[in-house]
Amino acid sequence: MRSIIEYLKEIFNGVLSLLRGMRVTAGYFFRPSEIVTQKYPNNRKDLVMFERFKGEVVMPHNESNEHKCTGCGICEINCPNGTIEVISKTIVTEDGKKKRAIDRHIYRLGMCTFCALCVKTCPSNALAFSQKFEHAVFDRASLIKQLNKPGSQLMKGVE
Amino acid sequence: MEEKVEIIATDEKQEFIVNMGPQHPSTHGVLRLVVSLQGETVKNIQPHIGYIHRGIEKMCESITYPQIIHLTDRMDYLSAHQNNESVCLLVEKALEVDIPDRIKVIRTIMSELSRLQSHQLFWATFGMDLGGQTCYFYGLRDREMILDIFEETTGGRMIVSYNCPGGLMYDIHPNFQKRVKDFIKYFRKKLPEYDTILTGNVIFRERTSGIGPLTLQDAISYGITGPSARASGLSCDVRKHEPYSAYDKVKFNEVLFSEGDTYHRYMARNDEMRQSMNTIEQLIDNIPEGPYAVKMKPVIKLPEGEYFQRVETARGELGLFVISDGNKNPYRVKFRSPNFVNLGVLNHLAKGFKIADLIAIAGSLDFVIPDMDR
Amino acid sequence: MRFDFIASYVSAFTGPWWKFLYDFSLLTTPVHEWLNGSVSPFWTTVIEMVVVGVVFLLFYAVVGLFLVYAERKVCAFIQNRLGPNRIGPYGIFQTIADLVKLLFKEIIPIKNADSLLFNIAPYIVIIVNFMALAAIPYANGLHAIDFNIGIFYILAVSSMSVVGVLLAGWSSNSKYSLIGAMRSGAQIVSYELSIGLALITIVILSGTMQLSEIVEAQRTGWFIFKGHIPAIIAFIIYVISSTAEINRGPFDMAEAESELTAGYHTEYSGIKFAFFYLAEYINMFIVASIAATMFLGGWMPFHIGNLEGFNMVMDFIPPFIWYIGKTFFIIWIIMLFKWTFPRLRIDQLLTLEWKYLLPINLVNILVMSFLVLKGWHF
Amino acid sequence: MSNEWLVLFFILGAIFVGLVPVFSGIVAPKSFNPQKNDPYECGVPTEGITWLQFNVGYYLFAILFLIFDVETVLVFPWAVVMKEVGMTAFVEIVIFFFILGLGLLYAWKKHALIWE
Amino acid sequence: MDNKQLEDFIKSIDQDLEVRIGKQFTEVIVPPAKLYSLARQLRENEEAQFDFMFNLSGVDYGHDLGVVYHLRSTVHNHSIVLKTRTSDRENPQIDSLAGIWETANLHEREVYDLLGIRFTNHPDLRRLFLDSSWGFPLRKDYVDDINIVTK
Repeated sequence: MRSIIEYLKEIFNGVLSLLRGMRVTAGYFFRPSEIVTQKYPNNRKDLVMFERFKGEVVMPHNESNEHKCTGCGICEINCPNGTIEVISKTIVTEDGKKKRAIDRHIYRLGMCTFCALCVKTCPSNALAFSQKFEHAVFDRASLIKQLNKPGSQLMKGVE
Repeated sequence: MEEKVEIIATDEKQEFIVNMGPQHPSTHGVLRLVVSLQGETVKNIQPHIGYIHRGIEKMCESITYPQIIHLTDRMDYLSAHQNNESVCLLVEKALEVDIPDRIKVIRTIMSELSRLQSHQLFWATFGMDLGGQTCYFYGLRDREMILDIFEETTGGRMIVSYNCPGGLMYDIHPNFQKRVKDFIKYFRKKLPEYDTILTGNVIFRERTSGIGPLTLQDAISYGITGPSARASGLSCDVRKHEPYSAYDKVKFNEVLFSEGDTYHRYMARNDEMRQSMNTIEQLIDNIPEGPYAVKMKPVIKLPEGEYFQRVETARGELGLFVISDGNKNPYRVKFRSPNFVNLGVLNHLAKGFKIADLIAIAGSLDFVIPDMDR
Repeated sequence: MRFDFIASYVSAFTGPWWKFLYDFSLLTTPVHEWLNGSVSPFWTTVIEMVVVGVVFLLFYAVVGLFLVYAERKVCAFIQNRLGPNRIGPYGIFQTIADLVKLLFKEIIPIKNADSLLFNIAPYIVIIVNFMALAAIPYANGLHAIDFNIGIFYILAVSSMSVVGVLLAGWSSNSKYSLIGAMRSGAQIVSYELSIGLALITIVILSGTMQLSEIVEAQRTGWFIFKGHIPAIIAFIIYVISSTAEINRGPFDMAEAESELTAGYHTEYSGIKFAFFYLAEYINMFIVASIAATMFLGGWMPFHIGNLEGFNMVMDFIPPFIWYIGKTFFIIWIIMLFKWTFPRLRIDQLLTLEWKYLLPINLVNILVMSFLVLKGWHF
Repeated sequence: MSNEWLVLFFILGAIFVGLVPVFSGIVAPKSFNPQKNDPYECGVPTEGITWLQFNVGYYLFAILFLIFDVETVLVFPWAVVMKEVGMTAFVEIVIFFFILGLGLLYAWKKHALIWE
Repeated sequence: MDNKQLEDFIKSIDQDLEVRIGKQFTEVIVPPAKLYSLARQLRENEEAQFDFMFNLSGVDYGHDLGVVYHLRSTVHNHSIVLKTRTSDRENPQIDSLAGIWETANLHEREVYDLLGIRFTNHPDLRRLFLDSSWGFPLRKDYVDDINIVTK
């Protein structure tokens, strides 16, 4: 007799636990307001990434096409996997001194692991992360980018 | 003409061998299990790993200590923060750097958040392994909030790279405390739902209790750590035994069970989520003021010698063993990754159970394959 | 002759034009008589067959596609997602797009597979489906075949689908499929019993196996209310075991995607895979309509005792809507099962059947027959 | 409508599933690749032979199913006439179910209901 | 036992063993021939009870190949490090400890795979990550012109 009561109790508790679970899921079914999906490509316009989001490394330029990169190559040394290549040249400044300056700052997005060591160690804060996150391209070659814009110059006052 | 092959065997010695993985929905990555079956019963399991072996240990030998951090992110991607912490703690210990309290507290909060999101993902995938697909979405929905917290402060969602030798990469974001508190409030409401859907469910109970029991002796012998071992009663929480960061300042319980079956491995993680929330709540309101990083030398060189640092990741004890020859690159780095060690016990646990149980057992050990392969 | 037809036509439509919605024989009988009068009986049958055939094919396709869409939407809402929302408003054309895509997919033959059985398996599954659909009363007078052993026939036919599943799994030459087939064999065979016994409980109450009569007998009240406790128990058992019978979660042992990737239809590609997929949903529709017919009064509206006004309003809703509404309610419940519960293990599945459902069912039948004898039902 | 209509539904199903793959075969692309026709086994070649004898613990369930399915078939006609025959029918079915229940209990106690 | 007591304890087992107290652990340098018996005693001795092997790493010391064992006792909560090394680079052989600690099984396979140290009496010594076409990449003299690019 006792075993029969146990048996019925087991069934009752089992069904009860199942019904509790169903109440949760059915509850969500009737509360579409809790849907969390983003309609991604449609909300592209008002999709704002966090300001610290590590999208890709960029070199900010100001309006007069000036950047802060002195071409010291610290970012290249700090990069763990050879993402960055700094090609520098020697220029002659106005007061006649020879000075090292950047020719091309090559950044290979396909190799970048977003460890932020380059941005962090840059002595003149020349590098930054952009919020761009759609990196897919059809051609791998276009993942190799030159960060300094053509014709750009070192900002005044940055050593 | 295709050659005729014998396709129906009557030989009884033939084994029914099924490859589970590398492309299988429940191996959580590219783990390959060669399972020999007797009917539905598992006779033997041969794990094959190495599909994503990247040679992280070899790579570490040619890069500097701050650069190692970005590799540790990619081992156990669910405990990225704790992995980073292990390197930082080791370097700081070796150089005898004094770390301000602010850094310690932030590190503790971040690693508890990290553990929380890892356990959420465990809950989600474990439910899915057992066939309850909705769990997956609920788990990920709540995990998303932690990832947002990470992203706001560190700029990365999973690959956080937030630690660096001597402190942190950046200071916490101004919204950090508010967001964490909001999340705790939200998750305290959602966690009972987890229990209703899965823990209390009679089918779930039947599927997991008594399945794949791991005794204390076996857990010790196989070197199991983390929640999987604590479910068997092995007290192995590094946070208690060798407190690092701010763990000596917070109160939390080490979740211990004695049964060691799949259900208790699940429960250990489930309870740890509550413990993590308690820990975070204790710290979040009293983050001390101070710098977020200590000024380190530009080139970090460890004194010659051998160093060992343990941290408690979400899956168990991560040991970092470094031999330094005084250069800026380590001479030898060995990661004692919890998943790699936990894999060894799979055959022992699942033998004699059914295929469906194998999935449950493998799920309850909570494998992250890149951590195995390194 | 022509005049006779017109007379009967006129008499049929003396009421409002939508009157046939409430009694489909008002539409079918005149058409039948007109055909009989204008052409020979042979051609009458041929024409009617073609018409019914086309209607059923359309119905089959529409129900199948709609259920796939509904499942995706329902599970999406349960899981806090949006579900398909790109093709058409609210994504309603998503399944049609999927069907077209599957149609244009290559059918891959499997090395060393038993090609005859491999190809024949989807046929069996689909044909069985069609034959079961034939005997369901959709509305007042909308009934392709009205057997006097209707419920028995549906049981017999629908249990044949296990043959298709077994063949599919066995012939694929894949280990996952084989395990899936073995599981589904044991599973469907077992749950056949519970379905039968649960339906017997209702047959005792109704005293007939003819589906139209069973529906008619529920004019005064649905059987789930008439037979109160034993009928409710039988209903629960029926829903559980029919979920198992159609291989749906939490009883989807044969597919078990986390264990067997896709179970018995792992190796099927393109449109053949679509057949299995479609058959699964039509099966769901069939078991739900049987549940609606046997327990929830088929197309009968919901009446409460002597509340004339309420009953009038209920009567105003066409029977077909009632039938579809009830069926979809059951389908919704079955979907909720799948998206809430974890999967059982094969031995637990059999334990559930043999140690729980079967004994309860046997006792339930006795209780029901006792109630009927004593007249303790409503 | 008469029962011969079943033939229609049989033919209908056959035509439906017969024609659609033919259509699909015409419009679908074809390409050859030696790995493509392999049975799926998670991306590695199948080890050993698929069709070999293995124990699925079917037998007892098949026997039990046979017993109970025959019983279902027997009970269906009984259920139809149960109301008219009355008490006699009830007593008979009680006896019948009692014997059947004993059989189930026997199988239960003998652990025949456990899938190996 | 603290580090000093451990040193005395090891000395009591075998006088010839070289014991060093390092920054964190007591380190014992064992010749491969004595490794198995020492490990067995450490595991079974009531006072020591090193039942938990939490790390095993193979090291290439340049001329020697070595293995470092990190042991802990879950009972007494003390740790010890065993180190062994062999100068045979062609066919290095070290006793397997998989019979004492099950966890050594996978660890030793890993060391075999990456450093090529053969563990005698190992139950299942196969390559773990890589296939047989690879050399032993964690050795310092491993050359791979294609996959390893040095700056």
